[in-house]
Amino acid sequence: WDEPIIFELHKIGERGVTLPATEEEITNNVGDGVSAIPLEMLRKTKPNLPEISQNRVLRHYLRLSQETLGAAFNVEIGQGTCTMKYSPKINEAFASSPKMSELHPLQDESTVQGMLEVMYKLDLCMREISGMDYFTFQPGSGTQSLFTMASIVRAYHEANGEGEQRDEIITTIFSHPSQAATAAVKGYKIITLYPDKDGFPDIEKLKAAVSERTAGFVVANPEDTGIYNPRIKEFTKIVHDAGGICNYDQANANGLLGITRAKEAGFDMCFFNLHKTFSTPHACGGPATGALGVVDKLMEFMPGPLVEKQGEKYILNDRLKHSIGKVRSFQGVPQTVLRAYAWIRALGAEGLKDVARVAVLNNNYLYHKILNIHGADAPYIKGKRLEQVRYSWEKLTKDTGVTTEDISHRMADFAHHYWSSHHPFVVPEPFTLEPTESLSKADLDEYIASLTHIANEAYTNPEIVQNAPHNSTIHRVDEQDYFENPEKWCITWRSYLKKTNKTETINS
Amino acid sequence: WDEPIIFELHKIGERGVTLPATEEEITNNVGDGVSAIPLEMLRKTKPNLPEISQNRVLRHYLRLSQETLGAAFNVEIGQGTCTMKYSPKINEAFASSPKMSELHPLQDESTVQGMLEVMYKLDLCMREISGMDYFTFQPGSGTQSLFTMASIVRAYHEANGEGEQRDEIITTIFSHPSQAATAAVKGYKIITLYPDKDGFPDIEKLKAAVSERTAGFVVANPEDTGIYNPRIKEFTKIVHDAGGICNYDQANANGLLGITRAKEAGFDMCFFNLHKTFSTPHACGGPATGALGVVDKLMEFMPGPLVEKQGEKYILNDRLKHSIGKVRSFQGVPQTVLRAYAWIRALGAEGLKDVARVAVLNNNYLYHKILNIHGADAPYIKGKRLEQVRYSWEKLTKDTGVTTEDISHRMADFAHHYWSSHHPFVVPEPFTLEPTESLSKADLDEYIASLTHIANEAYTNPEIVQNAPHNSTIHRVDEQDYFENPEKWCITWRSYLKKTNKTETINS
Amino acid sequence: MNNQKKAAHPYIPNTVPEVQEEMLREIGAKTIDELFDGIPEELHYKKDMNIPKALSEYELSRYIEGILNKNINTKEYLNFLGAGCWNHYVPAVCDEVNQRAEFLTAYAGDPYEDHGRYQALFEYQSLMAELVDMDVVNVPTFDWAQAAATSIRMASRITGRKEVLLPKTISPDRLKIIKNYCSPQIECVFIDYEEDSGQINLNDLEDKLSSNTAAVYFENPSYLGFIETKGQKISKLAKSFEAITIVGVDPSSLGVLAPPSHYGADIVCGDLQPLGMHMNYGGGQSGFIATHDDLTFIQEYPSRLFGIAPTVVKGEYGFGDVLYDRTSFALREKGKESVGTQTALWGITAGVYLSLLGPTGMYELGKSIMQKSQYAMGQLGNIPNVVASRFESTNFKEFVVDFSHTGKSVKEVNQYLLDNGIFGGKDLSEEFPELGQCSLFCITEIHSKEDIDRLVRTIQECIDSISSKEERDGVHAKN
Amino acid sequence: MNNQKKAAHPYIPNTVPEVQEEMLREIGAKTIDELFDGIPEELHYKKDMNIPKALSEYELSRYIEGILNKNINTKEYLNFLGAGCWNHYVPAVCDEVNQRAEFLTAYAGDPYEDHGRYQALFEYQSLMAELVDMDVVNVPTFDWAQAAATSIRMASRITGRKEVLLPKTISPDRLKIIKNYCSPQIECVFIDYEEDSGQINLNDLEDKLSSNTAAVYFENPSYLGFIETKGQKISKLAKSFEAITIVGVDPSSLGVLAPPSHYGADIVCGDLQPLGMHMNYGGGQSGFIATHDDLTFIQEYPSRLFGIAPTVVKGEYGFGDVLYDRTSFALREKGKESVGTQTALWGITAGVYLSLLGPTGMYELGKSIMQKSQYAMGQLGNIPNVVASRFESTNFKEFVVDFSHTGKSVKEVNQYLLDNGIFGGKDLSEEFPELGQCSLFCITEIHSKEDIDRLVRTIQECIDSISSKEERDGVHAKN
Repeated sequence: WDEPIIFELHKIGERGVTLPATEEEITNNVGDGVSAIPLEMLRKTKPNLPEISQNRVLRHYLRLSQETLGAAFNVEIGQGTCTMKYSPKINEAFASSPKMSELHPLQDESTVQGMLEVMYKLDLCMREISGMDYFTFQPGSGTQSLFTMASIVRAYHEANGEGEQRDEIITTIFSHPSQAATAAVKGYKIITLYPDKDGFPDIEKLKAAVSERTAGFVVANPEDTGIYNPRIKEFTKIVHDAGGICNYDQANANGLLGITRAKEAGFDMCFFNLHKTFSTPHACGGPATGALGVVDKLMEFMPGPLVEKQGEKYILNDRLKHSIGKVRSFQGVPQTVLRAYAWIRALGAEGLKDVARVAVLNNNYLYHKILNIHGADAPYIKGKRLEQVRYSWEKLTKDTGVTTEDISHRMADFAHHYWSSHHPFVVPEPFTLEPTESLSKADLDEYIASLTHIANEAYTNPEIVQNAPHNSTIHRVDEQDYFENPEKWCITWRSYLKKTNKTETINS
Repeated sequence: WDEPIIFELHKIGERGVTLPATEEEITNNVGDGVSAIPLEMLRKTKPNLPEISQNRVLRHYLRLSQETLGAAFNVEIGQGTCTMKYSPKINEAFASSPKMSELHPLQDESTVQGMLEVMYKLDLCMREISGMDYFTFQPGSGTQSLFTMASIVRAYHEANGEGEQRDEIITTIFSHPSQAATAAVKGYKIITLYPDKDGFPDIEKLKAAVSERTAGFVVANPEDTGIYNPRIKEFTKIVHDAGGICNYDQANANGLLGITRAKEAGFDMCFFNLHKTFSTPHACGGPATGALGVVDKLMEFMPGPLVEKQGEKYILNDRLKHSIGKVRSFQGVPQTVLRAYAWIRALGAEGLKDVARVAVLNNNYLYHKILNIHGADAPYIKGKRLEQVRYSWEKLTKDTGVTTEDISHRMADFAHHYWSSHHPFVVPEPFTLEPTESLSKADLDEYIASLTHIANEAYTNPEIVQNAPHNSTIHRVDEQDYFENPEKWCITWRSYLKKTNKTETINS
Repeated sequence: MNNQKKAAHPYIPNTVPEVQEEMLREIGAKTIDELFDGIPEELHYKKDMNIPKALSEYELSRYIEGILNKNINTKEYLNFLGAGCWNHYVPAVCDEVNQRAEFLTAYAGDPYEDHGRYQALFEYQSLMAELVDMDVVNVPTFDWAQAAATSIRMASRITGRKEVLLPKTISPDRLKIIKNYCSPQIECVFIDYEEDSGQINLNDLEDKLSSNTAAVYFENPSYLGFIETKGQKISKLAKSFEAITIVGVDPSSLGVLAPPSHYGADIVCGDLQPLGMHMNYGGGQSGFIATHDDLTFIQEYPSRLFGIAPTVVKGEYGFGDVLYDRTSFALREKGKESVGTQTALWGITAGVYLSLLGPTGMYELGKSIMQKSQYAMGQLGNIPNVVASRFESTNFKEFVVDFSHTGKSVKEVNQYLLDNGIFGGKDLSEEFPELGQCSLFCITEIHSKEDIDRLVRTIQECIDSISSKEERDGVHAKN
Repeated sequence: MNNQKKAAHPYIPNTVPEVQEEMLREIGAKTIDELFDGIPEELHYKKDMNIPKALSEYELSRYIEGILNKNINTKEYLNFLGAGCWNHYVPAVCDEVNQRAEFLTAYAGDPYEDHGRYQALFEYQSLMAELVDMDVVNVPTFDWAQAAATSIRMASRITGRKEVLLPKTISPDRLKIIKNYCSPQIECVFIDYEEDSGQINLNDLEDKLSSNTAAVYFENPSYLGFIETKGQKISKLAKSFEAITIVGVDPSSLGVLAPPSHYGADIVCGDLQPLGMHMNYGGGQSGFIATHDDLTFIQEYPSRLFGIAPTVVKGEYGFGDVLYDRTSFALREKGKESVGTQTALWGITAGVYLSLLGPTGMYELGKSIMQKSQYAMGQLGNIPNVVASRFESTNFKEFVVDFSHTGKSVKEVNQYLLDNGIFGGKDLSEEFPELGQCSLFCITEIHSKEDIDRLVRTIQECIDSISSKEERDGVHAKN
């Protein structure tokens, strides 16, 4: 589609939907309502929104939807670290049920027993999966879970009178950037550990880093390399011995369900992204949920309210002694909690374990195949990969000049995702693939075939890769200048119109 | 997408959905159930269906959906006679409500009062729109409505003892082929009237055709040319005088709502396609509904049951004296009745009239513009067009060799529909455009621009048109041989595999 | 009136007055009314239609939902009605696909714009062909009844004969439609059934077969739920008179029951509704017809038949209409019967359903229905004076329960069930008076043991109750 | 255990044993267990998780629907709760768009695969920018609370100051989040409100403003529903201390109320939920932040900001991330705050909503809310001893009703309403004890006159009733 910007569809007088008329009796009673607004607060000019008929608005967004490569449409393994798996359609039916969508968050508890039951039961499942003692589903994503964990760490040390003293949080470079960022938001100094030559977090560096200033340690395991730190129990012990709290970012948990748990590895808190491991749809980037679990001793620090069972009734308990307060309005994103719970019930304990087993099988198959592609490699230790791998085109780039970003553009021609965000670029020319359990061998073979094809192109006809995309919705964007130069960037259409007019005026 | 045939996705052992397990107590009680089947009736080999995981089945059909140019996605005026209009989304919400979709048609009347109310109230609206006295929504389409009308005509004459004698039905060449075909199914001889030079049905020919053998007259007005027969009242009088019944095919009623009615034009029966004039979605070709209305004297011949109001309750009356029986199972397609009723209520009397007025305005605007395209023309009288026009590329074909079918293929490159079925080809190199009220002036201008562009191409670079499509999902099909030759046609994949293997065997 | 109107209607962009004026200018007309000058003045409707004024979307939504809430659906009450429309589970993927805006709003586009629709329907044909084990399946017709009628008309055209034999146990609703589609050319003659088993009486069949017989039509399972086991004998007998054998089937049985092609059917037809369509108060029905890849039969289809063909690009497939010129689209009254909008979307959906279930799923579906219905028959039969099933045959999904000896009419039993939140079986006492107080119950994979037990318990209660009708009305008045 | 398992799981294609074997062969491993050798043996979980066994889709559907049916929703009961989550009408097109499989399942793809998502979000930014009349809007954040907190943190970074002034009438729920996001770096200081009007006390504001003040934050309409009219004065005062003015708004008011940029706001934030999101038990919240096109502000956004740019083909647009390197994605703890998955789909939906309503629709929305809420206040105020509204200011959508003089607590009133199928207002008696027995009612465009009259009637009944609590419990025990 060559679909215009929505403002270009404006036609004065058209409208997309009508609103209920105010009854004449009301108008007779109170007048136009608007006159009551104090003059200084009355809007003088209508907002400059476009006027478009319903059919055309719908057509516009339907076309834009078709120009979006949802996970349901492709062999979705190119957004590694994102755990793009199948989001079962039946769960969407539940989420869009008016019995879910039309609930107000402040309704009397007696009228939301079903909703509370789902939250409570998902909590029970999560406890089994992680070994933690209590879960909250209030955080709206992994990032917000990390923020919540940092908040709890602070509240915990404050409650122990060590709030001031313990001002450092330790993390690793292959953990998600939000681990460092959210801890910094919570006022912590960040110590970042780099891996050893095999890609494992370096235990000696940890030993050197801990002290009486250590508030906590936050890490993913496996990290984005797909490598599991086998000495994790020693890590958590070292931190505990120094008086710190151990936080587990379980964003990469897809290979671990039923295999190994946070508790046994010595963590005090952990969280799962329901939109990753537990299949709820990613929704272009939220709404989502981070399911945050803690051990007993941290329960009173959790954001409230928590769902509890009292006899046959479910209640909201908002009387946590040292609660950090809240991180998200109301009870987070309950429709996602519902979906995740349904997903778990569709799989059962055995099915969850199959998720992990097949995710790891798929990843190792892919790993094996990718290493056979000319120019591709996976740094660090050979093997020992769980559910994903961070690869490198370092050799291919050296040989041909074709970069991982070029390959990303070219993959778009084959309708494959191939994500280019792997900051910081510790691994040169990186790409990260995570096949999950949702894809079949045939799917993986297709993706591998595309990558192999492009690698061959790079060696035989690099221009075709470097000038890609050829076959996508749009062609290559003039990126640098328009996105980094304040004179030229346009974050809204009104801004674009102003800046283009200015340019045109200057040019003419 | 280069999406395989679904059988090619087969992988032994995969499955798309699981069914509820039979409880152990039942199995203990009755065994495997299947052993009870008499041996001669037991299926010996499983059907050769593909085995595919849910994610892949969904991906397959989602991709096929994207390769289908639904009316919601384009400036949908190229399927003239089909009245492709906007199907409001809110009506889909009603149709998919479990309060609609989960009703069994034989439920006790007391439990379907809502459904019966909708059917009754739509009946009342239809009476206003047409002037008829009773409606049934049992027919599943226009074709089935025509069949029902022919059935009623026969039942009527039989009830009057003229069943044998009256064996002819008169129609016109610009009416829908089903008018003739369904009457023939009902055992009638068909007399087809051709138009006069201005495109009007010829009244002299009608006079010559009627006789004591005339059972009925069936006609669309306007016909597919978009021309309204102004002498229609004389036509119906002539038929009535000869003892025939007058049936009105209101497939082209979109320019008539609130403007003129079947009753005043002298018709005894008429029907509307709810999926055309009343906006219910076309669904790739059904399910749909023909709303069939009759005057009082034909009521007892209608298919049953009819919905009636008895005090505050709605009931199903299946005791019609001379009922033709039924034409479709149960009560037709009620979800379509619901959508149509909702559409009418969203418009009101005034809105319905606006539908007609704007449909005619849009069509005349288009007509005016198309006549300015080099090589295009609209045969018959100038002007006097209502909601659609049958045009001709006769001149363009003579000038350039480019046919209307070539243009159809080329229009696909511009993501426009341009329907090629206008049998019989009375108008040479025909194309029929019907813009309806749903499209804006900008939409029409876009379609016109594409047609103008292609007409220019035909004069300057005919090959580009003749080799189209260039930019569609697939390229030009080798049509003649594969669709007309019994040795080569393959109506199913199994048939394709057999015939290809045979060919390969012969060739090798 | 138009002067008062300020706002354009959301569904009609060009209700904007300025746009109308601009377009009229372009056309060279002064008013929209002028454009209607082709309609004679005397036919112009001068009154206002008595239709309430426009509702906004929210008002509409609240109004329609209010009406729909007057319905009680089969999720709220436990349902045991079948009789041609069956309560099966519809996988969520089926709904997702048929609600996609692309499929929902497409119609009759050509292969280059609507490639996906052609492929989906071709695939439906192909999947259904595997289920019935035949090589040709059409784009769906309206429903089973019309598919059967069309099959009979095809047989009549092929044989040049004007009589069809049908079993007496056929669905009365379906029969009405068949008769209407056959008249006046084809006569329907009925074959008796065996008193005990319900099966077709072969002697009677033989008596009625003649050189006038175009076709023998029967159903498997029958309307009354039993499996007709003599298919092979029936088709042989038919063949011996050079008549065509047509079998109507419930496709949900074909994972476990032999497809009619295995016992001699020339034409197979039936309803797709069990394969992924919600009941929709009867709006989910959709017919299919299947035959062998035999020109004699193919050329008699009135329906569209999509075929596959290579395109000019190697390895690429396209689709198109096979033998289009047989249709009434092409030939009007000279075409085969008639064709038009039927139920294409349900065909696509049935394809999705069959793809999801696969051979194993279809087997398990059939098996689970066999198990659960046998269990239900057994439990119901344990109630004193209740006979289940009335016929001594093996049943699939549906079966006849005889209440004649309970002292209660089916109507009373059903009212009691309704008062207790259950839709009981279809009352057969009017359609088949010779069976007495019989009711047709339907058990599918959706019924749990607990559902069946609840049914049995409630019927037991009903039969045990000696309360007079008045008393019952008193107690349950609020329902 | 795996030996018993015959069938693959529908969600996991490679549970097929033969495929697993083939893949293992390819890898060169004997068992899947081998692939887990990176996890030390002692950490392998040996027990079985106590999670019930897999349900088939139908069983799941019946089970989950059974649970959900225990909820009573706002279509079943009449709802007057607001307080941060509002009951507006959601046009059907909004649902259609955000349920499209493409948008639903997309995530973080690059501009060439996900062009449509980029465009839809850029358009959302642009439409929202018109509503607030500012030039920059971000990709949505979690909710209003977090948007407010982030705005405050931005102000703190810009000014280098560590104190923010907030009105005492702020939502306690929102405040908890703001406080948590601000601590430990930024201190929250509260400004008093005027007893009669609820408006910010300018004297107190002036007293508390200092060279430590990073920002003054206030809301319009306020949490308690009244319109804060002194925006211009507040922002001037703030400016005189070189503090930044942040205003939180309910966007549904902006068709009739002046946007904060018109009275001096530097940063505007708020919640998108009213613009097309179902309430979802609170899951429809979504935050936005807007500023002028000023580098000082733009470089402090933690959020993604999508910009438009030409492609190499003339006339074609593409999209990308503006100033990506400020984000924590790029810089980890050195980035601005943090960014991640937030609520992008709600942003797209809000764009659809604004496109559908347009300027006229937004005006009518505001007008209708003004009319209906004034009517409701008037009618409630007519009940003896009931005060509506508690504050002498103009209200938008929400207002405080004071039951202190009725002899009934808000809790009692709400219980009575609940027993009569009505969700009453939010009880303020714990959050704002100084107000006595007050309740926050919300009236939107969805409430008809009849709804409001029913509310008033029922409250009147409740107040008239002299029945003791015990008696009421007796009568309504079944509810």
